[in-house]
Amino acid sequence: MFIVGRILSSLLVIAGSLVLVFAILYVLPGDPTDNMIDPSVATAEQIANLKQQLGVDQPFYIQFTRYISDMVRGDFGNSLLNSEPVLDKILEHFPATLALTAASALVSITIGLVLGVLSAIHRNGPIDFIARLVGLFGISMPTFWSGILLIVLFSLQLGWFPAMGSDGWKTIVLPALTLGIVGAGFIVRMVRSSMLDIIDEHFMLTLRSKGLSERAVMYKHALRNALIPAVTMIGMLIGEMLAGTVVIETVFSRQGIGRIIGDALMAKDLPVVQGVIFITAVIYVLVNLLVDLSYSVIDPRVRRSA
Amino acid sequence: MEALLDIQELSVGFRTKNGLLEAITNISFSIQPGETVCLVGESGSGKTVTSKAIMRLIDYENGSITRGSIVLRGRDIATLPEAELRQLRGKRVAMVFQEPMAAFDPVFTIGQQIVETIMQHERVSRREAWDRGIELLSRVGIPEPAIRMKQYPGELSGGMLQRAMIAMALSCSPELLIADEPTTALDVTIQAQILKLLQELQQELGMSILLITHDLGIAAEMADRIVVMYAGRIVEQGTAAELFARPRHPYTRGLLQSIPPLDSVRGERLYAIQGSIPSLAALPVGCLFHPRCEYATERCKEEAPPLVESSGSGVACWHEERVAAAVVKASHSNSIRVRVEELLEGNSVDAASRKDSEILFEAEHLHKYYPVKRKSFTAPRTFIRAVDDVSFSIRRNETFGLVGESGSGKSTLGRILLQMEQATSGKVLFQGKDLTGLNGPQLRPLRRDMQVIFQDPYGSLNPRWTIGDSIAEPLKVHGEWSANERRTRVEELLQLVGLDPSSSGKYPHEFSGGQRQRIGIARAIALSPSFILADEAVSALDVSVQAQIVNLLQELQQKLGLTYLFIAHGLQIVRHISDRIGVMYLGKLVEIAPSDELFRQPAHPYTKLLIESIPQPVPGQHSSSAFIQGEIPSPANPPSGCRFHPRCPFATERCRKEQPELRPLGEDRFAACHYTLI
Amino acid sequence: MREAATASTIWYKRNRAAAIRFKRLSANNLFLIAAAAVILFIAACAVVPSFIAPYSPTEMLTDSIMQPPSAAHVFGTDYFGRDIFSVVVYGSRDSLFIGFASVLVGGLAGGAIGALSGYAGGWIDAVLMRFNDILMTIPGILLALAIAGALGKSLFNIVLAVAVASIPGYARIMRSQIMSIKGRTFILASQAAGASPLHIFWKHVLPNSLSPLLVMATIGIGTSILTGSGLSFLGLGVLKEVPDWGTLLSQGRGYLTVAWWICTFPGLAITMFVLAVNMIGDRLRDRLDPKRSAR
Amino acid sequence: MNRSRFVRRPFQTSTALLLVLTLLLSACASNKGSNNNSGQPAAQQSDAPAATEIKQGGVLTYALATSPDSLDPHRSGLAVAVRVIRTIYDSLVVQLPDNSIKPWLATSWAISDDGLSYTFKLRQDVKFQDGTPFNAEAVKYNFDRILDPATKAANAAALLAPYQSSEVIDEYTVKLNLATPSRAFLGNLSQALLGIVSPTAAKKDGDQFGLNPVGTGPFKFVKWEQNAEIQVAKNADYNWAPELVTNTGAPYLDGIIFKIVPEEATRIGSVQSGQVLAAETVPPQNIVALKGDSKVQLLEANTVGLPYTLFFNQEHAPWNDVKARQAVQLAVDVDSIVKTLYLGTYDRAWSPLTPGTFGYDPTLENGVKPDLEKAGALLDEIGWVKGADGIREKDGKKLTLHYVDGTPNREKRNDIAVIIQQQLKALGIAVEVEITKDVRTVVYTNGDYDLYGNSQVNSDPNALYPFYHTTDPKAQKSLTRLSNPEIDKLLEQGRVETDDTKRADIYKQIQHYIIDQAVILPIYVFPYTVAADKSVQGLVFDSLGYPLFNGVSISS
Repeated sequence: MFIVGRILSSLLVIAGSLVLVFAILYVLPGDPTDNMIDPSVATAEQIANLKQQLGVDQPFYIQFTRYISDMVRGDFGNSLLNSEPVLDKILEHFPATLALTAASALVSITIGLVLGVLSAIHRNGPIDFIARLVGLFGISMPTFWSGILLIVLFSLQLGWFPAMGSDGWKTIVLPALTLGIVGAGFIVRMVRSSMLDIIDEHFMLTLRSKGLSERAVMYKHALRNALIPAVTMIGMLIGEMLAGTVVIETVFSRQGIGRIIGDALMAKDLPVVQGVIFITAVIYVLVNLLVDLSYSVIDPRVRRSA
Repeated sequence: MEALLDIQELSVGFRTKNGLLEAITNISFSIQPGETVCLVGESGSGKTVTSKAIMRLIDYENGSITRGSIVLRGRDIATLPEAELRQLRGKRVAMVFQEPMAAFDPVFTIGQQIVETIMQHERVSRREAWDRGIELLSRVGIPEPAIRMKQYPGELSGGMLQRAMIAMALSCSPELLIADEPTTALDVTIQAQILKLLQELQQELGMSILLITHDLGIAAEMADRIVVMYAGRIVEQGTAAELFARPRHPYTRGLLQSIPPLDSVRGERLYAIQGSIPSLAALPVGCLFHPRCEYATERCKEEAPPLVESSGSGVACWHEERVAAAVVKASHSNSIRVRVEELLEGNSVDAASRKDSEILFEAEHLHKYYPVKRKSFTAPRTFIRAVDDVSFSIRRNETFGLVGESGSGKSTLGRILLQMEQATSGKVLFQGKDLTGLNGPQLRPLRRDMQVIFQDPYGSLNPRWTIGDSIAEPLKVHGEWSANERRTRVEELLQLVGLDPSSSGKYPHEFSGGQRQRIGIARAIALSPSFILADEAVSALDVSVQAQIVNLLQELQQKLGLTYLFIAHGLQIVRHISDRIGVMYLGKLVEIAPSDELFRQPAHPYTKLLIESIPQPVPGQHSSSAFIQGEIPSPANPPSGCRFHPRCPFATERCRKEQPELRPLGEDRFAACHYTLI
Repeated sequence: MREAATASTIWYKRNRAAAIRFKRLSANNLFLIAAAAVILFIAACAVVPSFIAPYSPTEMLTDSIMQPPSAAHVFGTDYFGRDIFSVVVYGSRDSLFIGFASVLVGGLAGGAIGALSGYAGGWIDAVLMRFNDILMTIPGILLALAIAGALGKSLFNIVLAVAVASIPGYARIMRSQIMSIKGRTFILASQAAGASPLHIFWKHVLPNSLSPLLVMATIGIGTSILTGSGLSFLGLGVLKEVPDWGTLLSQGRGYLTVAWWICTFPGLAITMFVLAVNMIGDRLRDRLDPKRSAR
Repeated sequence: MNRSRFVRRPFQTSTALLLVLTLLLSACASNKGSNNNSGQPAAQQSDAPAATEIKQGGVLTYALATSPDSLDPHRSGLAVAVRVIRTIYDSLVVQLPDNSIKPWLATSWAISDDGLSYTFKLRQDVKFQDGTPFNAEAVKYNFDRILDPATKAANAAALLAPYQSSEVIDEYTVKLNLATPSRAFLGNLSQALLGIVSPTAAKKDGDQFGLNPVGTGPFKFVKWEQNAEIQVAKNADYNWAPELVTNTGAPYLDGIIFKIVPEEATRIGSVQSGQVLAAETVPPQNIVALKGDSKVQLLEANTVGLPYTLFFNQEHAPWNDVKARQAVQLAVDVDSIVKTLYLGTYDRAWSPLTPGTFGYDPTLENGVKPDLEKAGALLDEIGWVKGADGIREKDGKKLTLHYVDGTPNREKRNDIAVIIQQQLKALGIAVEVEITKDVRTVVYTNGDYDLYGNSQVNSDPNALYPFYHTTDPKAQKSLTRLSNPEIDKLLEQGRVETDDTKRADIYKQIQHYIIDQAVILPIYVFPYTVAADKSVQGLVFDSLGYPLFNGVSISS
């Protein structure tokens, strides 16, 4: 019941996001031929011909119904720029983005948890302060800048990691670090505050009254409880990271859907934009579904009510 | 005999923003092996701090022992290093806390948490520890212990959790069990069960118990000796019998008198200690109790009296003799039943005179069903039957009391009457007018006539509004008053509820709990309504303050001709204030009766057992009589037939099958039972 | 004798507590004061840049392009020969405008949607939240990219883009706060007093629901500036005589290896400002959260 | 005449002779009055390493600045794609740096007297990389394909005009028919966008051909990971390179990996740190810095066609007044712009044509000198006088100039706007800069600009025609809105004039007129720049500035 309802409403949301993006791109000025043909060379007639050939001169509802009816049949259409099937394009780029997102999430969670817990345990002490400051730095720097700084330092100067590309684990280190630091900043904040909430709970007193060591009290009990709100955060973070790839994949010259959607948006290559939005919406919905389901694993309270 | 625990001249301070705050000062008392000592006092008296200090749990709350010693069998806990403290905690001294729901880690099973405790202190295998956990749960009366071990805290009821908590505390056979208000969060029926369990366990295991409570009834039932605390100091201590018979400190005396005895005369003022407990940051000079003390003299204002001790009993008062000389007003020496009967003679007339008066509120076949989220499309739609076919009426100028355990639907019923919630079906007639069909705008003018006082005096006031604005809000929304008139009216109202009229510009957080409840009352009476719903209006308050508010409510009823629906789970208070009482169980009204008759001769077994669960402030009267077994079932899936049958000692086959209707039992009495007790 | 000893111990402990308190004040609060100072200084830059900047931001000293920081040019000069310090000072105006205006627009719109959704409930809530979900599935920067990309590079479009992308976040937080306030007893009390839903909303629900939105908006100022600079990076920055920090950083980044100061100082300006805003926001959160303010 | 300039090329003893020659030639060029930035004229020399033993094999990693859109020459619209396309496809003819047209896939050709039909004799030994034989049928297929709307051809279609149809005369002879005569046609045919694709592959892959390109070029397509890299491998059968390169056989390299690295600092830094062997589009600041790097060489080739030019919109007053335009011409210090923004690494443009283009008139060089005073006088003369705020006014109207530029900030063009804004402020003109993505609407459709900048890589001076010829009232207006019967006539003559000397003279007249009348402000000549590791040898550029990899080798 719960799952079925969620899936239905998710489908609604995904369909809605497709309509919305399509509508936005349709309403906004410009069309794909802007980048395809040089107006100082081509005549107006040639441009009009090209538009007609691409079908971008059709009214909204025709374009959209055509798109949706194709999609329902599993055809996501072809890129207007080079006719590449959108599905192929996404499948080609997706693994790299997935790897980057996963690696960044790993970086975020690791750094975030360690700093967040340290910070909560040493509440108001110097360690707390440093951990929070590090976390804040993570969310205060423009990612493209920190990315370039990392490239200059670790790739161009020290030569530890490659500055570009998307094959091999070495290429993922720097971009994952850049993106991960941002997420870490949010997680530090979240974990710290939920840890502090937990530390004030009554049961902490029970645990101590049982003679448990502080280590057991903090890491076994408090952290486990504090993880629950942090997991929601991770769901949201995956969305943020997918968005972050638009910038990061460009900075690090990586393949990925962030890159293609950035290009496609600028070029108004609608089928590609729609395809990527569809995929990201599906991922976003899936991740949040997973987050909800994972609650029942870590939080017995949810298991019952669900 | 050597004391198990000997506390000498103990002082505890807390580091706060405003410097070190001394929470308890110079207290000394001891606990003998096998003895039960009760620490009694209102909130803020320092009794919980004392209990935490014994286990040095204050270390985690910025607290520290600034002076004195806590000697447990020859070792001073006050100076013990952390590592040794941990060996002691849970092993030799164990603790049970007030709110069982919050005292367990919600993400581990009961079993995991018990096993964790055992394995912390003893070299046993996990398997052995688990088996011992099952034994323990079974010992504390938890059915199906092996299954409970695997359940999470949230899956158990409060009563069960408190049993499990006790099991966990006993897992390493401690010499001293500290129980901090172990039953305060529980229903009175469950409270009786838990207290009984503690008594049995103590006899069986021979441990000492330090029981912390604000309820003198519990202290009387449990304690060998009682220590009374006030504002971080011990004001009196002595054996239970001695203390109840001859309280020597005015505070002890006041506390005892604040409890409405079951034989009090309705409409009579309760004894109330004036004022409220001072904040630690602003303690008065001299005897700390003097601002509230009727015996206070100049000396009390200047000089703090020492605790004069002899053979384990003592008192800190300059006027000990004068206090002791005055006899406690109501004697608690006799059993309830007898006393009630004696007193009833005078009161029945009064009840009869009100009987025929006009009916103000009438409920006809009220139902309130909340839908439960279905697990699948095919599953049948289920409902929580919060109120299930309830009919009754409230007469003008009377106080109708509504009692029942939590989950009985009494608050829901109250809200439906006032149309703050929509009934699923049924009618509510107010002064003959059906309210159920009215929409919001139609209802609003009618609200002038019916107001509410809420349980939570903190939550019922908008924290961003001055109390003057809050009180004036009903005046404002009903128009008709100019700003000036409103101001005058607010001052008038403040005066009426016993607050300084000039305090209307202050914010809620500047007031104590009792004062806030007075503000709530002022707001409720602002429009001179004819009816007031008092929903657990005094439940959250300390005993002494509770008495003040009850007095105020009664006073206002007389002055303003109010009708009350008084909802509470504290039976004594309800009895004291109500003309008639309705008893609810699982969404059903099981009995309605004039309050004295109800107490004298309950017709429904549930009512009877409910009354018997109340601990009486009469020491030595360990109630061994039958009390209600088990717990209130879920209203989503109530038992068949009579809903009370699974817990009823008199239940028969018929009760299991046939649902009893509420039927008249003589004059002005109704009960829903196949085998009424009268 | 013993009395005296104890008294002195207490005195000592009191003093030690005070010392600890003071230390905490100096560590934690010093940075808070620093954060406030940074914000104030940057705000001053935006309001009266001419009092702070030593040069005109448009003055191109073509003889001394790409000079490293020196006494004459504390942040050095850029590829036009402009004094970077002066450009950064003047650039604060547009950066702050992006930050504040987009928070204002996004916060108001999101807050209104969330408030309506949370207070009205029922199908209005269902519809609005579904819409919000839809917005949330589209990553904010993509929305911003689509809008800014199509409408062209103007400050207003950047603000619009960033604001629209931030709406779902505000709506969500506002809705949950409204719903929690809606369940509080004093709302019931007001209803019981006969107040109309509108009165209750304006007088009780809204004022008590604003603080999380306020905290989020404070932090949002920083986030908006970052999103804005991300748009600059993606080629949607606004080109003006005096560019905002994001554009400065984005345009200067190509010079990192040959003239590090050109992008470093605008980058630092962004980071310091966002950091300061976040610190203030965190403190505000602690202050406004009743649970935390006790700490 | 094309000038390819080689900065800090590795010197080898065996190339010393060539070096001397190079120096001599460039000295000659300077003597001819061209500016001192002009490089060596002969691309051929760059294949010099052939003299010694040439290292075979190796893979060249070459960092591109942006991602190609398609590798179908007939569909692509991006210059970056052409860099890859040129390695896969050959053209019928080749244009040498001296602007002469030489054989490539065509061995010879004849032009009918009316200039309306071109008959090509084709090489008979050429095979496409998929084995398809190259023949007249293939040529016909190619050009008809461009005209076919289903192809969605863009720039290629524009280049092919005025082509009408083809006739296959025999297996290796094909006749192309034009609608009107065009002197530019052969030059256009030499462009990569009119490269010959394999008919078999193009028919088979249809729309997707751009992802699976097949041509006759020296390298064959291997794979394309979008936004990451494109790999091409040596076409071992290749044996038909044009005269432009010395290695007419198969390339020395085993293959090329084009990496797509948009971030400037990374792209250049990765050459310096050895992560790639070469990287294109070196920003001026890095050019300066790289000159001090002993491991890296810098290669540059000026492109031909129209330099980056700012066009006045003569429909808008007061810019229809020559004096107003001249005032701006005198107030804008182009030298300062080029010096500041490009640090002297780009050449200043003086003419509507770039120096390598046929008919370029070097006498225009140094003809305009900034003179603010004179500029002011000119404006005063036509009634625009300075107001209180320093901005000129006439009849209560402020003198504003609406300067439109496109995005992204290619070659710092947006920064030029910023500087001109400052420079014209001194003259009392308020410049409103508008940077828009939608140039087509703002500039081409709405004509909402006073000044707009653009450049064009083109192999023939006929490129001037659409900019300066009076436009057909029904067609889209030219950028300048110039309408001068004399110029119209000259442009028409230039299109068809068969005599090169006369033709060059025609274009010189046009150039003079344009500059004298301040129709435009030429700003800079865009050089294609490559930073390469010193082990990379033999990289040359064609007349349009595209790299040719036939002779590239990697020394150890």
